[in-house]
Amino acid sequence: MARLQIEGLCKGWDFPVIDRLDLTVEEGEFFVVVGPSGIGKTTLLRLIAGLESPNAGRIVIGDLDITTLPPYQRPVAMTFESYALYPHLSVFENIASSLRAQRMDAAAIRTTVTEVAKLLRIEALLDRRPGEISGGQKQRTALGRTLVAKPQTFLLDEPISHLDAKIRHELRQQLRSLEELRQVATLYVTHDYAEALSLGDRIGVMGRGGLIQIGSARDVFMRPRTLFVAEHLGQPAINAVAARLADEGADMYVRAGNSGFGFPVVAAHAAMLAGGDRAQITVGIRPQHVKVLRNGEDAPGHHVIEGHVEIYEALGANGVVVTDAGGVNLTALTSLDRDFEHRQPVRLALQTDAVFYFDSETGSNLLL
Amino acid sequence: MSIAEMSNAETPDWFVHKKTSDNLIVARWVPIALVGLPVLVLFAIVIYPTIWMFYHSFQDTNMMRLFQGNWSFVGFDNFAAVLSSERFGDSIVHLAQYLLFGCVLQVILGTVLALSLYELVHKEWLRVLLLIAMVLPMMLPPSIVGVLWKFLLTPSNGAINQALLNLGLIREPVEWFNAGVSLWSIIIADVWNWTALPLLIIYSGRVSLPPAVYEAARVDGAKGWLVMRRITLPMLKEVIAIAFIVRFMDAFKFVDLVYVMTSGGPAQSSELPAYIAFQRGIREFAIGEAAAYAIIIFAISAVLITLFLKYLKKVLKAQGIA
Amino acid sequence: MSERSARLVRTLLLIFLGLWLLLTLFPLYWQFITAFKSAAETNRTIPTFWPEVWNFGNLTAVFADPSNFGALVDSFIIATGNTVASLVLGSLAGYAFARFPHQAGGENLAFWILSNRMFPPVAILVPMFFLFDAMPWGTDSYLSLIILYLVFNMPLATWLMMVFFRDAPRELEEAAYLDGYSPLRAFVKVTLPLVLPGMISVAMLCWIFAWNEYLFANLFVGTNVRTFTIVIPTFTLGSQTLWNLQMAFSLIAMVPPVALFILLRRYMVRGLSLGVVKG
Amino acid sequence: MARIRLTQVNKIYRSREHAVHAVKDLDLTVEDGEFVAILGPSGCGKTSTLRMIVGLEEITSGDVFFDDQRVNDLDPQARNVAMAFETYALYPNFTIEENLSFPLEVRGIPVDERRKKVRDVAALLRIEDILDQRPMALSGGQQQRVSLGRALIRDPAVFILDEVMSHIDAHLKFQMLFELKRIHRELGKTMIYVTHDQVEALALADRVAVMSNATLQQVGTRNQLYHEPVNVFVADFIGEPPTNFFATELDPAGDQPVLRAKEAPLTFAVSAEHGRRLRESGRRDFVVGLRPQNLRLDDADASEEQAGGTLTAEVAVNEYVGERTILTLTADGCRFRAQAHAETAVGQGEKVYLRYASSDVMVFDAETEALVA
Repeated sequence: MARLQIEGLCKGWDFPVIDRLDLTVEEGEFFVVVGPSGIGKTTLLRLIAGLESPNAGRIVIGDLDITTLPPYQRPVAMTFESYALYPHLSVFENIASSLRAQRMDAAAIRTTVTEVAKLLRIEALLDRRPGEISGGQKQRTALGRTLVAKPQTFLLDEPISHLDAKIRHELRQQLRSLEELRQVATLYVTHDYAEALSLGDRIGVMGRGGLIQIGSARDVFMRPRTLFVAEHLGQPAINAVAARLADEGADMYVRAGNSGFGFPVVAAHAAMLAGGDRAQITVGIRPQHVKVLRNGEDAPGHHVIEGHVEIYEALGANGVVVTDAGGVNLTALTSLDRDFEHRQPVRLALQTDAVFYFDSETGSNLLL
Repeated sequence: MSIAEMSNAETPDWFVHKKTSDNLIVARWVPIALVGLPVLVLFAIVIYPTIWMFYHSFQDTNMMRLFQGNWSFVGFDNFAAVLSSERFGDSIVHLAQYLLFGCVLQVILGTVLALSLYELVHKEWLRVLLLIAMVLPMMLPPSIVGVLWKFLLTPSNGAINQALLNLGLIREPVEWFNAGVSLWSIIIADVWNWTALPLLIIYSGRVSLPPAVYEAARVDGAKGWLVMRRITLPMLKEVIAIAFIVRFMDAFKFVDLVYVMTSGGPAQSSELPAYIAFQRGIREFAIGEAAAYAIIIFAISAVLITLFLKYLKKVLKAQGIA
Repeated sequence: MSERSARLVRTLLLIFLGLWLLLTLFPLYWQFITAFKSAAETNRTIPTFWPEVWNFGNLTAVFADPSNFGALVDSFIIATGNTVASLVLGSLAGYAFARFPHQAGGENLAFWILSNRMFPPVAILVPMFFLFDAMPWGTDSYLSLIILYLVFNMPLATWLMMVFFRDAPRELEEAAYLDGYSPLRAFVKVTLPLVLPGMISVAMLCWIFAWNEYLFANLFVGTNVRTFTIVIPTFTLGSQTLWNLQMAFSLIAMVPPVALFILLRRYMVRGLSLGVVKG
Repeated sequence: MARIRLTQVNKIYRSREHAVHAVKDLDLTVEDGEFVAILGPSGCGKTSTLRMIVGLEEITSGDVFFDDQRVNDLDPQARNVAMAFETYALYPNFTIEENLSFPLEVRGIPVDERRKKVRDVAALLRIEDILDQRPMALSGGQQQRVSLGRALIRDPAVFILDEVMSHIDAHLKFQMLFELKRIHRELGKTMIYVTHDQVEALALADRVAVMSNATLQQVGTRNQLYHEPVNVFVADFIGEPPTNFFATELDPAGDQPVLRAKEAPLTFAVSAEHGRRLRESGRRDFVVGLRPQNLRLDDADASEEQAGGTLTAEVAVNEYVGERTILTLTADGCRFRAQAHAETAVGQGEKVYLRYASSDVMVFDAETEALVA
């Protein structure tokens, strides 16, 4: 059993970075921690690796309490965001590093390294030095060095975030299919939500002090516990509109400021939002739930409002339109083949049943 | 969320009581083992001289008494004798002169030369050749440097006087080893001998400054003296300080050239404190007094270096480096 | 500054560089030609700037006493032995101070080590003479000088190595720890190769200091062991200094450090870039 | 203001052992006020090109013109360019404020005005609260923004930006792309932006120059590059998720030519016009490129009927990334991707039908890799 257990972990310098964090990563589980940079994701990995010592708390792998063990006695392997390849050693020696530490015999090392190199498609580079290979190749070398170690816990720190989109897709594929990772607990850290959603068996969203929400990809994306979670997942970021709820006749309406922006709350939501303080809420609308209608197109089940285009930009697989809808900036996602003029009037269809409602003060999701 | 907001939030208990400690990622004994051996070795070497020196600085030890074993405690007499003597006072003035015109000048010269070499000589091979040529004096033993310069400066038939005469710069030979001049002669020889070291250190520092910063400066439109004053020199601040410390430490115990060139003369006019200690201890066997000298010199140098290191650290902290 | 005055400054600096070069080289030139003059020519009232006769025999004459060659060997043994010891001890301590400043005794211990370089020679000379006299190896031995020179070389090595280790990226060591290397093995595998240029330049400096040392050697050794620095003053004829032989011998003694420097200059220049903000 | 023209520019780095041809016969014109991105993988020569434009690199042969002035021998200051460096190249001993104001200081601009401009730029790049820190204390992303700020604070003829977003978090990057675009629109200055990230290039630039192997492959607008890539390299490099490629053979039988995949029972229909061109080329082996966006899961939403075809495949991976789902599919020896909407629920092993419009099928010559149709 090589499950990773973290209990009440605390670490801080000038201010608390990790505050009483509990987490269990099961054997064979691929757990992704996602959060903005500087929030303490790397610190978490370094604590588990033993490169920092915690102020309080326990770290257990399997039955072994490793809290006070030095890093070289812990059954963990880690990739560094900056790769940390040994510049004076060849790619082969870099990958073989941990095997040499175990004093494995030369023939076995050659077999193992060659195997891993083939898997990662870097077998042609084994004689080169890290200074002579590209970023993607460095990344794979670092991954290879980690994989051959046969640890009980893998710690991967932003292993593919700084690479080209194409290589990123390829490495994502590889990470998903690596058998080695499927047999142990893996903790993977990234700031890229797409990577997290795509790779994680479970995902932990990290905010100040610790994990704010843990769940499956659909859980954290579709049922964010707080506005922070909703804002961090998704690109372009969710439209967060300061608003109030108003009863207008039989229906409940969302109204923002003195502007004309507003839409009816769907019945299911209205039931949950009834009562409570409704003067200050934040409405979250994901850009993909705002549809820019073509001429003459209508959208049944959507609430249609008028607006005009502020900015249009192509962003990877999608187009992004920033619109002004009655004094509120709404970002919408479109397909790439469309084009818009500055200040062009448009009709926007809101998928009102996919809207989130957050408490403006605490940020918590009012629908949960 | 900003840090300011965080501090408003409730500060958890563990954080208030947390210990401020290094991040120890190796077993606790490792640093001690690493530092243990060198410290033990050095300690073993210097513990005896240190105690011996302190002990005898309070005794009236001289050679005869040392062998007879009948020295006696005299309190602070040795220190009093040293501090009140005119000889010591003069030697401190000499030391100041030497530090200013020897040590400081060496670092300034080294800086000017190293940077001129780097900035003005563009052919790589020529630069290396000139560097090697300018570093050569450092490869000579100070004792030989003393002998060589004494020979060069011999008033009657020395090469320097002859060269100056030939060039018409002087009409009659300069008496290089007269009172008032002899210390300058020592300083000239020392500058010749040791400017190479700061030069080498600062040149190395300049070579490893990031070229991208200079490209940025070019694009920003800065050049020449402005780049030197605003970018190069500030970036080399620490390197220059290190070069200075290296020279400064050796300056206090500087004896060789005085010993070889002038023996402190004529009439003690080129004596430095360390040389007097040497002279009193080794030549005249006034060991108690020599020990007192040594302690005073050591104390002055230690205080000055400490202050300097403190200042350096502050500068580095301000730059976010240390 | 205008373009013209900038050019003027450049020209002046170049002239200064040239003058300095001349100043540097003149004594060396004098050393060189004196080494090939006859004894009589060195004592002329009007010195000659070019030897009348090139006495290449001077170079062999200095070895008339075969033990003079032994002095070079002795110097070499002492300088090398001391350099190795200084470097090993200095690296250990420098590494500890760079990586574990608090656990390794902190700034005060580091400063104590450094301060040993500032000991006035007399404070070491006298007591150590009596101490070593009572030791099995005595004063007149390789070991006595190798140990004594540690007093000024080890602090230098410790301090400079500390600066180098501080510059070496910590992350690589951490990676080595996670690969399963103990601290010592991680140090040898990762950190040492990274600071090699720095180490070579420190070694070079230590070696030059030890090779050229005179005061200690003069008092401690002379019979069993002789360093070249104490041999040079022995080239006299009665009360007359044999300048030519002294210069010839010092010229020969300059060859090893100069050769080392030329060989290792790349490392020296790369290594001595102490604590510069690197790009 | 400047129009920048490169004619037959070459860069060869010579060392004792070998010569590296970093830029080959490059012709490129950047119009006055235009925003052009130079896009390519690392080592393709884009940074060398940039450095020759700035004047940090000797031009081995060829000419660079700013408007009608040949600037080969002018230094960067005389060319009046502002540049942000990939490695930031901040002055380590300056505070951030001093870093930002240094280019102004060099130009002798009075302190008050400097301070005001620094504040404006800092606000724009959201670095107001680190103005009195030094570069070493900052994260990579912060340093990068300072470096960008140091370029933006000036009033040059052209802005040159080298990989200025590579270390900025995805989140902030998105906002900064918008800001940069807005800045360009407001200033109306010529901008040249080098990046390896196609998302940045396509989002920002009026036109994108794609480079590979020291050679310019194609210059064009986003739509040109997307719909009419001149060769396999451009088709592969532009697009996210990456374009699917299939090795195919032309089946000339019948009046409507069909391309058959070699490793799977997949066929690709092309329009009559394209079919004619394929026949005329006289070749048999072609590479078919089909973007994941253009493969639609056939869930009976056949509202807008277009000429095209269907691929049958099995789902290997269903990759949920929030706004969309990326399906990795297999059909015998072929492995390819399709993009679907977020709620796509098909699981591993399920058989699916993917429809495509024949106008979206890109066909390349298998040998020359050039676009045929």
